[in-house]
This record gives sequence, C-alpha cells and structure tokens, in this order.
Amino acid sequence: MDVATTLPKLLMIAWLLPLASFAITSLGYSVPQFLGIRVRYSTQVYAAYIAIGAIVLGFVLSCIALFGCWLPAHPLTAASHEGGEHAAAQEHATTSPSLFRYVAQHEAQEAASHAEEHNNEAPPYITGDWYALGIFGKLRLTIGYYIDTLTVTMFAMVTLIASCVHIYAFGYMHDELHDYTDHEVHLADGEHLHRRGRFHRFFQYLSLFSFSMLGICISGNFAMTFVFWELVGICSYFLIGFYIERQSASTAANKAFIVNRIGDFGMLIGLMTIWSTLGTFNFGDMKAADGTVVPGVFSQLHRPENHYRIAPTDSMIAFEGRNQIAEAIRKAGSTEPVAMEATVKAEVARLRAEDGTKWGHLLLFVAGVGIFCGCVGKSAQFPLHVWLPDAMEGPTPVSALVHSATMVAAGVFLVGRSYPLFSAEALLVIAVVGCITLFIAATIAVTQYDIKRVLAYSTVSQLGFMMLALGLGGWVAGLFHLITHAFFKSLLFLCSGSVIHAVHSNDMRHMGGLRKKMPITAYTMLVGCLAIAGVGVPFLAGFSGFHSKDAIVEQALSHWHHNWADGFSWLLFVVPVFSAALTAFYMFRLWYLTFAGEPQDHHRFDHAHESPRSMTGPLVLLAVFAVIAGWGLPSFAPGPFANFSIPNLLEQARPIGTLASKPGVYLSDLFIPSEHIAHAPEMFRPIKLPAGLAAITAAIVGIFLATVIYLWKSVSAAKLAAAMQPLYQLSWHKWWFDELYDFIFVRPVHAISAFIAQVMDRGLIDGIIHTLAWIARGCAMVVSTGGDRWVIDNVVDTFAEKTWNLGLSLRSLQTGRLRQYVMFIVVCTIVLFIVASVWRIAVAGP
Amino acid sequence: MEDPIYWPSFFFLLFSAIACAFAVAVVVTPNVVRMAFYLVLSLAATAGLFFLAGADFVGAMQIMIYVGGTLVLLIFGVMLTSQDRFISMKTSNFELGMATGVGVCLFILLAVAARSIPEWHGLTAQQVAEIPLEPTAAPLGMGLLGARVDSPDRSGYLLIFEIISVHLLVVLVGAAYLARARRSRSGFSLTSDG
Amino acid sequence: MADFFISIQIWPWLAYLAAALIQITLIVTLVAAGSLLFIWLERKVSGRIQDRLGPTRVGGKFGWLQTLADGLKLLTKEDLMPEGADEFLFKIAPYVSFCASLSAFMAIPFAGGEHPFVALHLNVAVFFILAVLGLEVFGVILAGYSSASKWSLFGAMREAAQVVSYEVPLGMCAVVPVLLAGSMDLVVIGDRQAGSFLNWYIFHDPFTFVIFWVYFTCATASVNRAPFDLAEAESELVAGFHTEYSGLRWSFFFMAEYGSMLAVSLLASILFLGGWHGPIPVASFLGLTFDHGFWYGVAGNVLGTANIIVKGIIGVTVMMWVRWTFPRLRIDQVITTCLKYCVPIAAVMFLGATFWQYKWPNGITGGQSARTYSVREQWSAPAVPAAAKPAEKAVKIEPQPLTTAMGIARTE
Amino acid sequence: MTQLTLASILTQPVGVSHYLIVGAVLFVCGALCMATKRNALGVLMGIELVLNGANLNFIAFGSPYLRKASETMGLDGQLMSLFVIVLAAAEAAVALAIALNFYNSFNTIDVDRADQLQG
Repeated sequence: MDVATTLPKLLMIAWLLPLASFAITSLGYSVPQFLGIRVRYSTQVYAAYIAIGAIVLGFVLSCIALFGCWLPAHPLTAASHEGGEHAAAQEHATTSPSLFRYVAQHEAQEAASHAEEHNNEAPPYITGDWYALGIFGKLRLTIGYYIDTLTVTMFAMVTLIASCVHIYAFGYMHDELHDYTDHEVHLADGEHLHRRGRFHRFFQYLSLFSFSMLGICISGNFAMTFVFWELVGICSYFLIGFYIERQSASTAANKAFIVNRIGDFGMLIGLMTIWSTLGTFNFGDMKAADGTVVPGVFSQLHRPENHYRIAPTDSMIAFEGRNQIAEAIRKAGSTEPVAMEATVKAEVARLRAEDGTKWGHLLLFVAGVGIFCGCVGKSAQFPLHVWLPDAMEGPTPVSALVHSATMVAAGVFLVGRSYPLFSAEALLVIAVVGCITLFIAATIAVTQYDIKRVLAYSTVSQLGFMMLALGLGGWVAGLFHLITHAFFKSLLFLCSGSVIHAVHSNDMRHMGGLRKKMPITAYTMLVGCLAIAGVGVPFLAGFSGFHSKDAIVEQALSHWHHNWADGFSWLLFVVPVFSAALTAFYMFRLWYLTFAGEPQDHHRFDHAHESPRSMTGPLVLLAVFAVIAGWGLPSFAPGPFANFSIPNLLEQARPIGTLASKPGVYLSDLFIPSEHIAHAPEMFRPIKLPAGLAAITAAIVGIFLATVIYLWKSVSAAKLAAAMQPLYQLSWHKWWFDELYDFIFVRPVHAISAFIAQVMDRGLIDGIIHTLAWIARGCAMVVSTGGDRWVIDNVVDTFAEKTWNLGLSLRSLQTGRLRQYVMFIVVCTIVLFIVASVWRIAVAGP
Repeated sequence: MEDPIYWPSFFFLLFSAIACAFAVAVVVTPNVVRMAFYLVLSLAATAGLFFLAGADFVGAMQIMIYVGGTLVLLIFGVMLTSQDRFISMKTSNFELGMATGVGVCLFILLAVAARSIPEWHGLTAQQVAEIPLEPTAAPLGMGLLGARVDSPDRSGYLLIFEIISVHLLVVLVGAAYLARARRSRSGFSLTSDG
Repeated sequence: MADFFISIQIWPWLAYLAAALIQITLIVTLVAAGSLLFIWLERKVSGRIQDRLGPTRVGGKFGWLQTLADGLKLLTKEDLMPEGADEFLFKIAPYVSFCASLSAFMAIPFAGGEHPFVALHLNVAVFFILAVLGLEVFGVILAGYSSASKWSLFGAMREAAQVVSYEVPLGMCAVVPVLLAGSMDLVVIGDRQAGSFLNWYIFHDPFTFVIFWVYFTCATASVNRAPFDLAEAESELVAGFHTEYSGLRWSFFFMAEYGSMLAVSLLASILFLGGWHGPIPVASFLGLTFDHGFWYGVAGNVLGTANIIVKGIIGVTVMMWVRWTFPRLRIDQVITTCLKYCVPIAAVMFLGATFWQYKWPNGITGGQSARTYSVREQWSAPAVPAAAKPAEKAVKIEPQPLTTAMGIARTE
Repeated sequence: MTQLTLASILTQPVGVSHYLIVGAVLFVCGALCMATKRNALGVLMGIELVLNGANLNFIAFGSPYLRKASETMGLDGQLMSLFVIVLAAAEAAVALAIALNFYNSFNTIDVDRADQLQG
C-alpha cells in the first residue's frame, strides 16, 4: 500500500476514534440518563477510559502516520537559507530609502542567477473525497481530506495535547464522580446547588471537541472546514458552559458563541466570494471521475505562468470589470454565445494587462479578509477577543484544550491553511490586527489577579504574535509559534489547574509559597513561564518559545526594513518586542505570586497538596515538550528522524506560492518580505542578530522587572500602580472593552427592541388587528341577523317541516314485518317485469 | 348398440325432481326440524345437479359446506331454540294463499324468461360428446390465486378471494360476539348436568 | 368396470347398471362383513385389555360367531318407539347415518394403477369423502331430536358441536397429502407413494409425521369413538342419541359407526401410509402391473386391495385400543382439544409441510423424485399457461398422467 | 326449437334453460319460505334455498355442457358459486347468532314479534 491510500485511512481512523468515543458514551450514558435511568458513578468512570483510549490511540495512529508513512515518503531537508525573493526585492530596494538598502541589493545580486525559480510550488499533498454530502450543480459539499505535512503535524500535536488533557482531566474532574455541591451557585433559599455528577458528559464533550478539531485539520475543503469550525464552536459552548447552573458560566458560553458568530459572518462572506469566483471549495487539485484535474482554490490563485505568485483569476477580473465587459459586448454587437465568450476573454486579457494588475485584487482582498474574520472570532483577535477571558468559566482542562490545541489554534491554523489566499493588503490587515491584539492583551494581563485570566490574556497576546507573524509573511514563524505555544500554554493551564485544584481558588492573592507544597507543579510551571517568555541563548539553544518568538521578531524586523518608508511599520516591530517584555513580566509575576514568597492565605496553604499522578504525569510530559519543541535533530539521525525539527516540517508544508515576497497592489509601498530573507545567512548580521538580541533583551528585562517587584519587593507594586493610575485603571478594566461593547451594541439593541415592542408591535400592529377584528365582527353581525337567522333559517325550517310531514305520511308503510318486506320485493319484481315487458311491446316494438 | 335414452338427462330429471320436490316440501311443512331435513335432501340433490353440469369440485363443496356445515349449524340453532310451541308456528291462510299466488306468478315469469332464449336450450348429444372431460379443481384453485388457465388474457379472482377471506373472518368474529352476548338468560348448557 | 361391460357389447344402461350393482354389492358386503368382524374384534380386544378372555364359546374356539348371534338377537327384538317421537325422522335417522357412512366407500379406491379398483373415480375424492362422512352426524342429530328424550337431545347436541368443530382440523390435515401429491384424486395420492415404505407420506418430512397423528386423533373424534364418544356416553347420557333405539335400527347405527371407522382408517392409509402399496413393493417385484398385461395388473390390484384392507383393520384396531385405554373427555375438553391444540398444530404443520415441499420436494428419503418435481413445475408456472407457452413445457410434462388431472398444461 | 317435453328431455342433452327452471323452482320456494315462515330459522332456510337457486344458475351458465359457444371451462360460474357458498356459510353463522340473540332477548323465535321498527 502506498502512502496515498494508507495515510488517509490512518488519519481517518485517528479522526473518527473520538467520534466513536462520543457516540459510545452518548448511547451508553446520556441516552439512558435522558430516559431517566441513573447511571452509577462506578460505571461513569468507563466513559473516561473510553475517551482516553480513543484519543491516545488517535495519537499513536498520528505518530505512525507522521513517522511511519509521511516522513519516509517525503524526507525532510535541512532548512535552506539561501536567497528568497528577488526581482521585486531588487526593484523595491532601489526605490525605497532603506536603511538596509545594501542588503537588498546584495541579496538581489546574489540571487539574480535563479531569479524566477525561487517561489515554491505546491508542497506534496494527498487529497480526495470520502463522501459527498450534497451536490448542487457545480457546488459539491463533501467530506474530504487534504493531507500535507501541516495536517500530519497538527494531528500529532493536537492528539498529543488532547491526550494529556484527557488524562489530566481524569484526575481533575474526580469531583464529578459523586453528587456535586456547587458552592458558586446560590439557590433562592440560600442553599448551594446539589446536583448529580456529570463525569461522563465532560469526557463526551472532550471527545467531540477533539473530533471537531481534527476534522478541521484533515478537512479537504472550505465547506467542510466551516462545518467543523461550527462544531468546534458548539463544543466550546458546551464545555465553557459545563457548570451551566452558574450564571457566569452560562453567560460566558453564550458570549463565546455569539462573538464567534460575528466572526463566522465574515467567514461566510469570504466563503461566498471564494465559491462565486473560483467555483470550488477544494484546497487541492482534485481528480474528477473522468480523469480531468479540477484545480483547487490554491492552484487557481497561484498559477505556474505567474511563477506561482498570487494573481486574481479571470473570473475575479471578469466580476470586477463587468461594466467594461458589458460595454465591450455591446460594442461588439454579437449575441452569439461563442462570440460573446471570445469577447469576454479578450476583455479580461486586456483588463489584466492594463493599469498595473489592480483588477480582481479587491475580490481577493475581500475573500482573504472574510476568511480572516472567522479566524478573528475563533482566535480571539481584537476586536472579538472579549470572549476568551470569560471562557475561563469552564473547567481548567477545557481551558487548556481551548487555549492550546483546539479552538483558538483553529483560527491560526485556518489562516495558515488558507495562506495562499491572502494578498499583501489582507496580510497587512492580519498583521495590524495581530499587533493590536498582542499589545492590548499583554497590557491587560499585567494587572490581573485571577490566575486563569492572566493565562487567558497571555493566550490572546500570543495569538496576536502568531497573527502578526503570519501577516508579516512569516508563515513558518507563525505556525511554529502555534505549535510551541500549544505545548507551553497547555502546560501552563494544566499547572494552574493543578494549583486551583489544590487551593480551590483562582485568585493569586490567596496563593503564594506553594512551591514547597507542590514542587512538581511549581517547577513544570516555571518551565512553562521560561518558555513563554522566550528565554534562551541566542544562536545556540533555548526553550521552545525562544525559537518561535525569535522567528517572529526577525520577521517583524525584516518587514520594517522592507517598509522603511511608510513611517509606521516600525510599530509592528517595536510593539511586539515591548509586548514580549510585558509577557515575560506578567508570567513571572504570576509565578512569583503563586509559588514564591510567603503564603498569603494560610488556611488554603495548609490544605494544599500535590496533585495526583494522573495530573502531574501530563505536566511533566508537556514540560519536556515545552523545552525541546524548538530543537531539531541532525541530518544523520536515523530514518525519518533525519533533520527532524518543527521548523523543517513546517518548511516542507509551506503552501504554494508563499515563499515569495508580496508587493502591495493598492498600497504600492507595501512589501511583505519573503520569510527566507530574514534568516538567510548573508543577512545574518543585519536582521537575525538585532532581532535575536531584541527578543532576549526584552525577555530578560521583563523577568528582571518582575523579580524586582514581586520577588525582592524592592519596588512596591501598589505604589507603582498608584503612580501610573490611569494606565493601571486602563489595564485593570481591560481597556473598558466590555463596557464599550455594552454601550455601543448591547444597550442600543435593547433600546431599539423595547421601542419596537412597545410602539410597533403593541401600538401599531395590534391596533390594526384590533380594528380589523372590530370591522369583521360588525359585518358578521349583519350577516348573522339578516342572512342567517332570517333567510337561511326559514328555508331550512320549511324543508324540515315538509320532510317531517312526508315521513309521517310514509310511516304507515313501515310495518316492521320481515315477511311482508320479502313479499314486497317479490311483488315489485313481478311488477317491474310486467312493466318492462309492456314497455318493450308497446313502445319499443315487438 | 344404440341407447334410446340419454342417461345424463335421466339423472338430471331424477335430481331436479328430488330437489324441487323437497324444496316445495320445505315450504309446505310446518315443522322446522323436518324443514331442515328436507332442505338437506334438496341441497344434496342440487349437488348432484352440479356434478351433472361438470362442476365436481363445487358439488363436493356444496355437500361439505352447505349440507355438512351450514345445515348442521342450522339444526344446532333449531335445537338451541327448540321448545314445543315454536317447533311449528302457523301462518294465516290469507298469507299462505297470497304467497302461493305471488310465487306462482314469479315462477311463471322466471320460466318464461328461461325458455325465451334459444341459445339456452341445450346442445345435441354429438356436441356434448365432443367436449373433453376436464377436471376443475386445479383450474379453480389457480383462478382463486389470480391466474386463469382457460383464458389467460382475463384476470383471475385473487382480489375477490382475499376480500371473501377477510369478510369471512370478520363475519365469524362478529357471529361469535353476537352469540356470546347475554348468554346467561338462555339457561341452556351442553353438559347434561347444566 | 362399466367400460368393461360396454366393451362386451351390451346396452350401455345395462352395463352401467350391472357395474353399479356389482360394486354396491361388494361395498355393502365389505361394510357388513367388516362390522361383523369389528364387533367381534372389539369384544376380544376389550377383553384382552381388561385382562379377560372375551367371547370364547359361540362358533368354536375364539367365539368368532358371537356377532352373528348378536345380530340374530337384535333382529328378533321388539321394534320400540317413544310416544312423543317424530315418527318419520325417528325411522329414517339410522338409514341416513348408514347411507352417509356407506357412500364414503364409493370414492375410496382399493387399488390404483391404470384401472383402479374404485367405484366412483372422482378427482375431488378427498373432499367428497370428508363431506360425506360429515353427513353421518346428520343422522345422529335427527335421531337425537326425534327421540323426544332429554338424553338423546343432549347427545345430539354434543355430536353436532363436536363434529362441526373437528371438520376444521380434519380438513387441514387432509390437505397436506393433497399438497404433496398435487391432486385431490385418491388414486393419484396413493400411487405417489409407490415403492418402499420410505415413500409413504408419513415419512415425507417431520411435519407430515406429526400431522398424521393429528389426523388420526381428529378422525377418531369425528367418528365418535372413545375417548371422544360424547354423543353416546353411556355412563352419563344412558347411551346418548341411541337411547331409544333398539333392534335392527340400532344395529344400523352400529354398522354406520364401524363403517365410518373403517372409512377413515382407509383414508388415513391412503393419505399417509402408502395406500395399497406395501412396505416392500412386492407386486412390482413379481411383475404384477398393468405394464405386463391387463390381468397381471388386476392380480396386482387384488394384492393391493388385501394390503389396504389389512392397513384399515390395523387402524380400526388401534382405535379400539385407544377406546379401552383412555378415559372419556368432558365436552369442554373435547372442544379445547380441537380448537386449542389440533387446529394450531395442524396449521403450523401445514405451513411447515408447505415450506418443506417448496424447499425439498423429494422428501427426506429422496423417494419422490421426478414426478413430484413436475408437479411443482406445473403449480409454480401457471401465470402463462398453455396458450402462451405452447409446445415445450407441455411436451415435457405430457407423459405424466397428472397433466390432465391438473388441467393446466393442455396439449393442443 | 326444442320443445320442453318429457320425451325429448330423455333423449336429448338438457340445456341451460332446464337448469334455470329448476333454479327458479328453488328460488321461488325459498322466497315463499321467507315470506310465509314465522320461525326465524325457517326464514334462514328460505334464504339458503334462494342462494342455492342462484348457485344453480351460475353453474348452469358456466357449464360447457349446457350452452353453445362456451369456450371456457365454466370457471367464472363455478367460482361465483363457490363464493356464494362461502358467503352463505358466513351468513348462516351470523344469522344464527342473530337468531340466538333474538331468542335470548324476546324468549321467542317468531319474527313477527320483532316489529319495534313499525312506523
């Protein structure tokens, strides 16, 4: 069996296993419960075993898929650092007053010999359809697969983290294995809520969640992606609202769901644009039944004749230039279909040649930004970031899963997956949004005291980093950070869960000194903090976050250098670096407040204890990954492990046409640099060194400040806050976003609704209806008295009377004697015969 | 050796005489048990007429269902309700006379109608001898199953068969129900000590 | 037989008359002689079962003239009639019973082949016999009614209820061999079981084996034999419907009863036990078939007649055995046995036998080979009969004597 | 045209009309039975006679021996009469049940007593 048939099957099994687990636990537990059968807790435990078994088996299968199938067929090569984008860079370099102009010139000269070959073709992939949900004309809604290195990598990462979370949750959710008293819910009589434990249901949702995320990863087209996108949304709704009796939890679940719908609206627009202009949803080229190749979305936009650069298709141009085309057709005067088609083609070609290449780019921009809107919602980017911190209402394992591997990762993954769709302007939007997000979130995180909230804002901030990287052209950097972040963020969340489990509080002001009580949690969390802060030795090695963040900063610097002239692109470098420092600061603030110093709440401290092995085991495993995820294996490693590193994997997965730099079309100054420019060897000093120094410096400064303030307490945090009161208030109140949205959207909607209900509905519509009813009643009364009572009743009464009289006169015939009736029949037969005979003889002739 | 008498006609006369005679006896006799007995003989003779007309299966059915089943049922009823004052109930002479008159009229009418069609007067012995002797049980069965063997282009009687079956079931259930109702007043039991 | 007389050139009516007289004589003789034998046998059997000797003196060693002496005694008895009796019906009732019993023998073949030994070769013989046997109850009812006796009326009522009920399972049982043979002609049914005893329908499949016993039970009930003899129930009804009878008329009831027993036993042996074919096909071993000549065939048929009469006597003996072994049932038990046990069992067995015949038409032993197959062909391909599918099908099954009996595939 | 005389009947095959006349006798007897018998069971017997007369007509019309140009085997007539026989059996069961019920209600079997529907 070759890879093309084995791999889809392997991944499909890995994908469907959680679904099977969901189905089994639904049928086995939820359905009986729905029917009123109490499932015993000793039985509920098996739901966890089923779910864990499914996801671990999925992980094993994913590893087999990655190391056993994919890598042997597509061996990794060492990262090529030579060259990148040339012709455009050369032109650009000569025109822009770049500080690093000589770099660009040097690069251009260096690479002039292979000027046109450096843009990448499509990476190796396997695609196909499993099942067609529906075919409407050309529109095929299918369950399909698109498997490339990214898919396989994501499968391994998602199943690994989901496995850890599942196992961890087995320990964490033990409370649900007996009747549960929810201390945060106060009933009307002042009692706390007592309810049945819902252990099985939690694992049921987890399984469905994993299934949905894996579905996004393996999805072969945008339609299927959208389906699983929504499935992820509904799962997050279930899980965030797991403690549905709590007002805050149900509100948070609603908020997450509704905010995501806003983003999905944009995504639908993007999907419509794609469908109406490209005519397909498939990512890859699909072989039709008759053997012809149907080009997918990516290869339609990146055609060989354009050297795989992004270029709008004919249909986009035709759509945008429809007025010109109509004019041309009118001029040509022919309505023959063949002639008209020729006219259209000629006109499209003319438009494509004319006036730069602006025709069609607007649609491209709309499609890209539309898709990105969905990602904004899912990945909690500004301005839709407000749901994520509230999502902390769910149980901590859910937070870990939502924040690392599944929900928010889905947004970044989709941006990465549909990367060939984005034009330079769309990428700029992504970058700017990411930049705003990362800054806002970082500033908010600095002042929060809820341990999970701090982590939540850090997630938002890190997602901003990823979006920024992607937006600045750093595809590998963004997705690299996604994966490393998945490891250390899930680690951090699970650690915080462990702490919460121990002290039964989220508030860091109740903690402190826990290092002694729960050393494993403390030191694994320290690893996580170091990783997220990006600590490492430049050019040598570091925690995983160091490598990925370094790549992002390099890309930002590269972008600044290429857009020197526009005057604000420095912000896209400085803000991230500043935020990186903030990140290091607040993470260590968190660690110090929680684990270092003296215990601030002795009661809680005394009851604290290290978590069970089912919880610490995943912590240690994830800590290991948080350290080593950025490292690579040498080229002489055996078999599929040669050159194995996540950046190399991602480099192999690089989508079609994304290596090239992208010059802006509408913004003529805009230049999204190729990723390789940033770490090409000859660019070493000008970009890699300053970027690396900036990143590590930011991390060290942040850690140092945190140490000064919270460990040594040389500077009082309270005084500092008082000194910067406006800034502190801004951060503490989360930039008043919730209040702003409440003021801008929620209240006006309430007011308008109230107005419509009172005035339109009650006043206007009810009034009209009442008037109509009154008129109808009047008419009915007229008809009733005049027509019905008088005319009709009289007629009917007369008939009744006549019938009655007739019946009276006929009743004497009814003797009730059976034998007389028989006699009547016989006599009548004879009479009939005689009459008929007489008739025949007399009238009809003999 | 030529035979002057056509024997099937002789048997026709014999059976029809029995049938008619006992039918008249049924009308005339006032005793209900004897009526039943005469009716049996009349129906049995009719079965003989069926055999003569080539309908042997129907003839057997006539004996089995009519004579065997229906009449036993009838006598069953007679005995269930048998009390001396009901065994014979006289009808008024006027009614009898009028009924006789009307009956004779009806018979004349029917007889005239029967004789008025020349095609119905019968075949010659020669023609009858040419008709092959055909068994009828299997064709009847196939006809009930919806397949005509004598004229394949015509449809069979499957639907009617089904309807009759359902009808029979309904009737029997209904009869059982009717007979059960308020049985206690009859005071009759099949056992001797009842 | 009439053919034979016609072939020797006498008037046809005389030929028919002669044939009829000979056949009637033979049948009446058989029934009368059978009654003589069976009454004697019953006494001997009951005696042996009750651990006594039975008649031993009259006519020599075994008392074999006892019945004759009984008959003489009956003839000399006074002819009594109750005062309130319906004279006409009272007198005619025994003869109705006897006629019904006797006319069943008209259609029973005693040997098969090309020239079967049968008085009236009917192709609906099974139904005819069942119908005629059912008429016997009529005499009983008339007797019970006309006797003007409470006991007689009760007996007749029970008889009516019982017989009407038992006709249903009896008919269902009899239908199974009809189904297997594809004909209601008893000659055909009997000849289908030619060969060794493995070809008998009782051994055709498990369902027929079961249904034979159901048939035998129902037949016992329908001829009013113990343990179903509710109509006469001496101990409670003082002999039931024939309480008031004596002398010759009483003896006619007895002859009718023994005649019916013999008739249902003969029917059982034809339907299930191979009829005139012995357990081992001796006649065909000896070459006594119509293939070798008319008189050879007649000789073989005589052998077959002896065979079937022996089987009938065995059947009657079993009935006697049963009578003196089992206690009498109550009337409600009788009806329960019929409606709750016999009818459902017969129905299920009928379905099972149908299925078996469809699936394995040759039976367990494989004995019913090609002929059964052709029957199945004819039954299962009727939709387009002879007119539409003329030659080949008709030619293929033409040699079967059944072809005309089925009336389906007529050769043009 | 063949005449209806005893002599010709004995030497000629009979035809449909002969059967029809026998059927007519049975029918008329049945009808008279219904019309004159006060006993409900007598009425029932009249019905049986009427049905039997009708059956005889069906058989006669279907028979190939009795009628010219009857190329069929008389299946229609025979099937019809089969149905009539079966329905007669069913009808007898119901009628008997009605009679029993009637007897239970009125303690008589006289149909003239059942005149509650008199107008």
